[in-house]
Amino acid sequence: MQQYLIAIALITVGGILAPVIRKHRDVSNIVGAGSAIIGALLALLPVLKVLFSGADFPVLLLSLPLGEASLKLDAVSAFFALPVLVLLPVTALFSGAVSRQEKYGADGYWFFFNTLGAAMLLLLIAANGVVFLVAWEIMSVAAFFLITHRDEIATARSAGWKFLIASHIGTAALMLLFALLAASSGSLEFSQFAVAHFTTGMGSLAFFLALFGFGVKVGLLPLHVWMPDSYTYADAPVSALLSGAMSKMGFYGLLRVLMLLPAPAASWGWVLVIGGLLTGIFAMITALAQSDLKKVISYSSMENAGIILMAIGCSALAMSWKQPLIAGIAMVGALLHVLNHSVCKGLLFLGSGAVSWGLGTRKLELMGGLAKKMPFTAVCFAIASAAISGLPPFNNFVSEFIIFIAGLQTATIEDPAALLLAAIVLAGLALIGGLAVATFARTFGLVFLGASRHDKKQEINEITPLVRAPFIILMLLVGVLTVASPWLLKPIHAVALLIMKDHAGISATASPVEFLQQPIIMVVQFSLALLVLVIAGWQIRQRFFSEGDRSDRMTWDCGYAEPDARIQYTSSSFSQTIVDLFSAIIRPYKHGEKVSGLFPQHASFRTDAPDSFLRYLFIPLFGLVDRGLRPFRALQHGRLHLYICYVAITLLVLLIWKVVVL
Amino acid sequence: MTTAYALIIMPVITGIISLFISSERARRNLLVIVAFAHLFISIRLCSGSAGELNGVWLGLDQLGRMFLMITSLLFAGSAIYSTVYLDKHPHFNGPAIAGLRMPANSNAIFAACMQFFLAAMTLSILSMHFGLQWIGIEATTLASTPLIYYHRNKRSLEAAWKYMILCSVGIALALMGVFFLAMTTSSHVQQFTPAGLVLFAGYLKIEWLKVAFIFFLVGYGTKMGLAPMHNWLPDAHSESPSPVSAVLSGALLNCAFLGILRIYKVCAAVPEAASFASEMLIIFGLMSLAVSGIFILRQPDYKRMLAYSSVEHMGILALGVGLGGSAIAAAMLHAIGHSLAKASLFLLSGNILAVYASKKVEDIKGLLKTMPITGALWLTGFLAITGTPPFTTFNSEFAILRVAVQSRSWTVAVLYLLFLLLVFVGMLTSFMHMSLGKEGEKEVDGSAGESIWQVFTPAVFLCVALLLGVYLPDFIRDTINGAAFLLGGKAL
Amino acid sequence: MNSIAALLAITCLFLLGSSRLLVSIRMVAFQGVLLGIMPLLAAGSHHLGMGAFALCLTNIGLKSILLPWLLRTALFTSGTRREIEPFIGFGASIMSGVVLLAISGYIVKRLETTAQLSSSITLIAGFFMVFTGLFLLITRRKALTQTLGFLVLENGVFTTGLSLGSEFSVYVELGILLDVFVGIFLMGIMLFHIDKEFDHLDVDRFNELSDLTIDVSETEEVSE
Amino acid sequence: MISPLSIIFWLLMMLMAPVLPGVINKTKAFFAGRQGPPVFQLYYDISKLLRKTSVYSETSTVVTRLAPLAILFSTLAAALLVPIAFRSAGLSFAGDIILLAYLLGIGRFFMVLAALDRGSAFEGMGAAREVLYSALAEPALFCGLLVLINETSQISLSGIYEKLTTEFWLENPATLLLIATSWMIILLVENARIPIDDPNTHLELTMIHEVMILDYSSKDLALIEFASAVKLAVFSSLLVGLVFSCQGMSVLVQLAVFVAGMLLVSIIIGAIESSIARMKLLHIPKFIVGSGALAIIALILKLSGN
Repeated sequence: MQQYLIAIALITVGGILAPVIRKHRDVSNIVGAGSAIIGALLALLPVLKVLFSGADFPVLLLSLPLGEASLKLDAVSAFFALPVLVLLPVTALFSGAVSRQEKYGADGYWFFFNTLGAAMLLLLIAANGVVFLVAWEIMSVAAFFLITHRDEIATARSAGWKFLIASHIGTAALMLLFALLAASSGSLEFSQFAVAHFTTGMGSLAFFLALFGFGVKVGLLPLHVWMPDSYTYADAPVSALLSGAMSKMGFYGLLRVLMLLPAPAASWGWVLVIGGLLTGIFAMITALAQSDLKKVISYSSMENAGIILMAIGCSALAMSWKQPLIAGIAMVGALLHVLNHSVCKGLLFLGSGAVSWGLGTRKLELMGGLAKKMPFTAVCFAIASAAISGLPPFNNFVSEFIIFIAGLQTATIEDPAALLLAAIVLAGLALIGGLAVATFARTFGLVFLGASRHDKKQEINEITPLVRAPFIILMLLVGVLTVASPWLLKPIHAVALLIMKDHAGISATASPVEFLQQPIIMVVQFSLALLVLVIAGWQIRQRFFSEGDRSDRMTWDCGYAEPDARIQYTSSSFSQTIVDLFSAIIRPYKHGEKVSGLFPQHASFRTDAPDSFLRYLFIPLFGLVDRGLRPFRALQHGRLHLYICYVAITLLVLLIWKVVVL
Repeated sequence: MTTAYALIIMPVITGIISLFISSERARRNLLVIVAFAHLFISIRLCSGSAGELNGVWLGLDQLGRMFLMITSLLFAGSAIYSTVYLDKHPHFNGPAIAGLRMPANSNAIFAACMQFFLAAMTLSILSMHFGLQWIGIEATTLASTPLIYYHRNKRSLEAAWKYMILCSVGIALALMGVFFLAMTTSSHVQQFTPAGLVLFAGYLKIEWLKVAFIFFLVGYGTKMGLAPMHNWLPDAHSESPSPVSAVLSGALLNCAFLGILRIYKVCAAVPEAASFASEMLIIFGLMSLAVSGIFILRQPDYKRMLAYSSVEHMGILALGVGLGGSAIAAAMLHAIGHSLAKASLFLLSGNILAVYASKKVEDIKGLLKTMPITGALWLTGFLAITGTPPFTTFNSEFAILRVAVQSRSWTVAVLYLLFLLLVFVGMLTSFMHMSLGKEGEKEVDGSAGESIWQVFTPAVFLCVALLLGVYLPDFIRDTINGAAFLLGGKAL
Repeated sequence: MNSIAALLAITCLFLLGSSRLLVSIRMVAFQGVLLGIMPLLAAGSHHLGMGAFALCLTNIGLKSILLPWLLRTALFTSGTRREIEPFIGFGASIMSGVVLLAISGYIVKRLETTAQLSSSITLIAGFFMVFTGLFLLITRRKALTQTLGFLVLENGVFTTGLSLGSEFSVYVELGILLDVFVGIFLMGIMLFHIDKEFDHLDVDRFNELSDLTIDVSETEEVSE
Repeated sequence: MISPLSIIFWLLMMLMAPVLPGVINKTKAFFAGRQGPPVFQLYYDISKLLRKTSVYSETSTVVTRLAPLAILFSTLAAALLVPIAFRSAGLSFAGDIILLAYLLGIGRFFMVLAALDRGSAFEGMGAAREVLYSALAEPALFCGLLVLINETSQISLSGIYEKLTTEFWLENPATLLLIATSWMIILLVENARIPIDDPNTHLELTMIHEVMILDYSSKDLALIEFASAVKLAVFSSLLVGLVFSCQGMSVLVQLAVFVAGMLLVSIIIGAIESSIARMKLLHIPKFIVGSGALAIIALILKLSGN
């Protein structure tokens, strides 16, 4: 525990020190990044110890203005510390490595970066409502400043604006939540919440407040509107950290509150499952319509949030039906997916950073053929794309597979509701997964494959070896998470048990670990073997059976003699079929002229799909509030007579109301 | 007891002296010296080393102790700042006006009135007698009106006139309240002080007490800036010189609030009146929050925005006291946090004004680049004033919410959060526009607003606000809790 | 006592109806005299001390000599029109005055049930003066009339205090008087400044400071 | 764990897979009153292609070269998970159907990437359609599966097929019919058959599968053609296992029934292709979603039957 606190302190101090010595750019970068990396490594030890030994670290008491507050590192905290401790050093390394080209290290970047990391670490060990809220808000504010770090760009400011307001709305709900919990238990300590008595209505109210508050951070459907913009307009390492670590804090909060509340009601589970399903589907179809590389990846974060929410909901429902096996499987799947997603998403965002710096744009329409110029990035991005689409053998497949199994197992229950749940989980996951394949095949294909659509003269450089380090670390982690997944089940199941307490009852048959271990070993071995086979086969094919092959011909374009880059299928046209299918939901803008006449001269097509909920829900809503308030502003008209009149009227009203009428 | 009198009389005397000092430098130094002497004596008085103060006229209970410290501290900070401010605004030393009109040197008036103002505020805090307190509060109006008119232009004159008339009317109504309060006592009460009346709580006539409370609330509420009597506030705060705005907002409003708290204390001793008074305070608190939310959103003038934010925070104070229980202690804590943050912001707005010579939000861009220190502090102040953790305002706002939820006042809790959110959106938009982004097209020399004394006070105040958010020293905690006990509340 | 109260009420009606500023100033001065005498009568003969006399003299000196003089000076130097320009006509003002008087009477009747009042007519007069003061403040256009209105309001508060028999120490009373005096004095000074800056004393044209101009242009929330 | 017999069956099915397209073509020829190519035509094609040398576009990268192998191997691996001839599959574990679907997904992923790799005007179009239709088809497949899981309480493919009894289908013929139809549609979708796609044309703008492999030649094309045949066999065997049930009979009977079933499926496909025209692209999503709806109706029937 001490070590963990020292790590937090170290990260904070490094963050404060770095801007102070910003005159010496390199030293400042080393201090900023170094403290984050060393701090994270330092914190990793106690975290792993808690995770694998299962023992909680002793409670530490703080004296705060609102009373005593305790800090505690239990297995749940430790588990959610992993994404932070992975992404914080990796993104720090990345920022530090590219700081020569970019303006990192200047203007308090490291301060907010390290503060964000420290706040997340503090949040995880908070065992008190106030400490939790404090850490939560510091985290949000630090994230806000990181998003607006390039504040000369208007879109970045606008994204930060949306983020902070959304986050503040969420925090308001959380404040209400903790006030509610405190009202029921008479204390702000988590340990007191857990033993307090809640009426059913109170419990549900608390749960829905938590879902709202944390839903903002994870990107639950209508509350996600800040997410794509913020991730897009922030710098790549910041996006990676936000998506990979910060949004996971939302799940942590949600699960933590579930731990504190009585056994979940079925309605909670249904809301989570349906909410997750809609989130996932909406995110993917919108992602397909995006023309900005980072927007696509951002929406994919939302999609994965949907999957995780579905899994949590499935677990909650199983708990309310007293099905310990399914509850355990779904929860293990959700937790594992949290970890897997954060690693993959880190890789994707860093990759997008490398691409957009190499090319100077994030527009998919201007990319293509980068695989030849940036082979390393291409490999990283390919692996990350395959992984995030949930293709075997990569880690995300393992966790999605577990969630699928939870769905399949649910289908064996003889209960219409269970079957409905199974149908939602299976069909939903399959649809989301299918769309994810579509999205990432499109993204990778358009960015790295084909002929380049950008200016030919532009020089594009592969990232430098130092910058490759974070990529290699993350790729190794993808590998580790894949290969080691059968052995990760046990500690993760311990975490899941801690979250579920005995709400689901005790498993009569096998434990989820035993149940899952064999299939997962099979899956991993089998698909790894397949991978090896494919690569071996390809090598053999290249070595021994490629005699006479030639690769200097043009692409076959059905006889057209001079195909060039402009003839390629574009990102807009690729997604057109799907966008058309769902145009009722995503409502794309279509630009361009139709082909007409016998000898058509010029035609173009481009679609654009800003977020529907932003356009059709929040902007009108804010406008409505704004217009609604406008008439009231006439009250401050500047005429003193009437001001005195207000005073007189107030006095009279009060006198009449309270004294005369009484 | 003599210390207390000294505390009130000293600024008066030095104020009169400074009217006759010709040296600009000496006058300014005197102001700072007096401010710090006042601070020093206040600390001695509050720490109890000058003996207990519990007279018929003057007294210092825990409430007074808290407000005295805030006032004195804020004044000292503003005094330091104002020495530089007077330098930076030479063009405001308008032409001499002869005859009955104000004396030639507006800076002399400024220094003198600042000190009178301090004396009046001290009087209103220290006075236990309701009549004496009224005198003190009215005196604050009188002393601060010339300060608001410091800039000698149409706008400041208009603001000063409105302030004068509206506050005087309000305070005249409060005097009615004082008379009515006197009526509540059937037999002759020994002391016309809160403590004296509380002793006879059982004999007080509730009807009259309620009438008196209404008059106090409307009267002092006008001065405190509770909606819908707040209309003078944005004008006066935005037109007065920044150090004055800081004191007006951070200290004066508290003094007026203290006026309401004194009678609230009497009401709290009578159960029926207590619930009535609480209800009133909650209603006015929510109204103030609503009004501030409406006007902060899209507010084009940043000093007015800060002024409306004062209305908001006064609403929170009223709400907190109205909710009772530990929310009263939270409201006290909030008063401290608000004063520190708001004073800092007003002082910083002076820096910005000195450089940009505009109060329009849209004219100011990229503060972080043109004025790095001011810009950073400006954003920090924004976080502090909107109740973002770990600033102390967060603790108090959350504690108030907690009590609202605990007492099952769902409507209050939800409206409270909603209005806070509205304010947050409005302020965020303006602060972002001002601080972030590219510099504007206009060439500005940021160094004019960045000298050490211009950023010293805000920096110190904001640091204190930050520290208090994480650690509340025992003497402050005791004072706050003591004040809450006086008003029938619970410890934080 | 009651007759003085009645006189006070009549001066108020006069104020409501008068169209000349000078007459109004004289009326207020007259009120000051009446108010000065009143505490002497109210206290009765048994505790008439030096303090009460001092108070009486100060009251008369300030309210009926010094302040009216100040206001008159202001009026003459400003050179504005001597007529009062009300939002509500004089006839209507008097009618409103009668209504306000009735309301005061009603309120006092309600209050009487809960407390023994030394003189209910004085209280009615006090309330009426407060209401009149507010009415003048609200309906009269000129800064000068607002000052007068404020003075009437103050006088009303005083009368109310007297009628309720609330006795403070002489020091407090003196302090209150001093505050009122300085207040009016400051207002007087500001009248000069207003006249100088604006060339008029019309408070209704005092509305540069307002939030009516909050523009409705697009802000960042809409920008995409 | 892996029984030798199932491996033998798996090998057999792989070897026999290219017959199925031949049968389909023969059937179509029969309906058209033509002689048609021989049943073993695909074997000839593959052997001919294997002897040729490849030509690659200059824009292509390693993806183009890697894809055929990835497609083939993932399809072969998927076939290992399918129960063949009513015996337990080569590999069987809880949730193997998921792996099966995702192995096919790998193949699709590579196919799509390869299509985008050449920067062609047409291949991207096919890729866009392919990803959409398969994304819609997968949920439909799982909906049908749900009924089976609910009936058998098993979550491995082999386990489900072992427990499916003739009695159950006799009691619930409607359910069988619905699921079979639904899966038949999915088969058509996944294997790019009429009415979704036309495997015989190469130059129309309306194609999906064939357009994606426009640039492949020689050995690569051979691998892809073979993989397609295997994929067809995989789906057909799923369908056969669903409809026929020969539990507890001798291996030879099972094998005979299975082969007959496979041929029957091919003939049905041929018959469908001969009798209806290719659908308009706009209608295809509805068609696929409709197949999911059939499965859901089956689900509801199952529930009300309980």
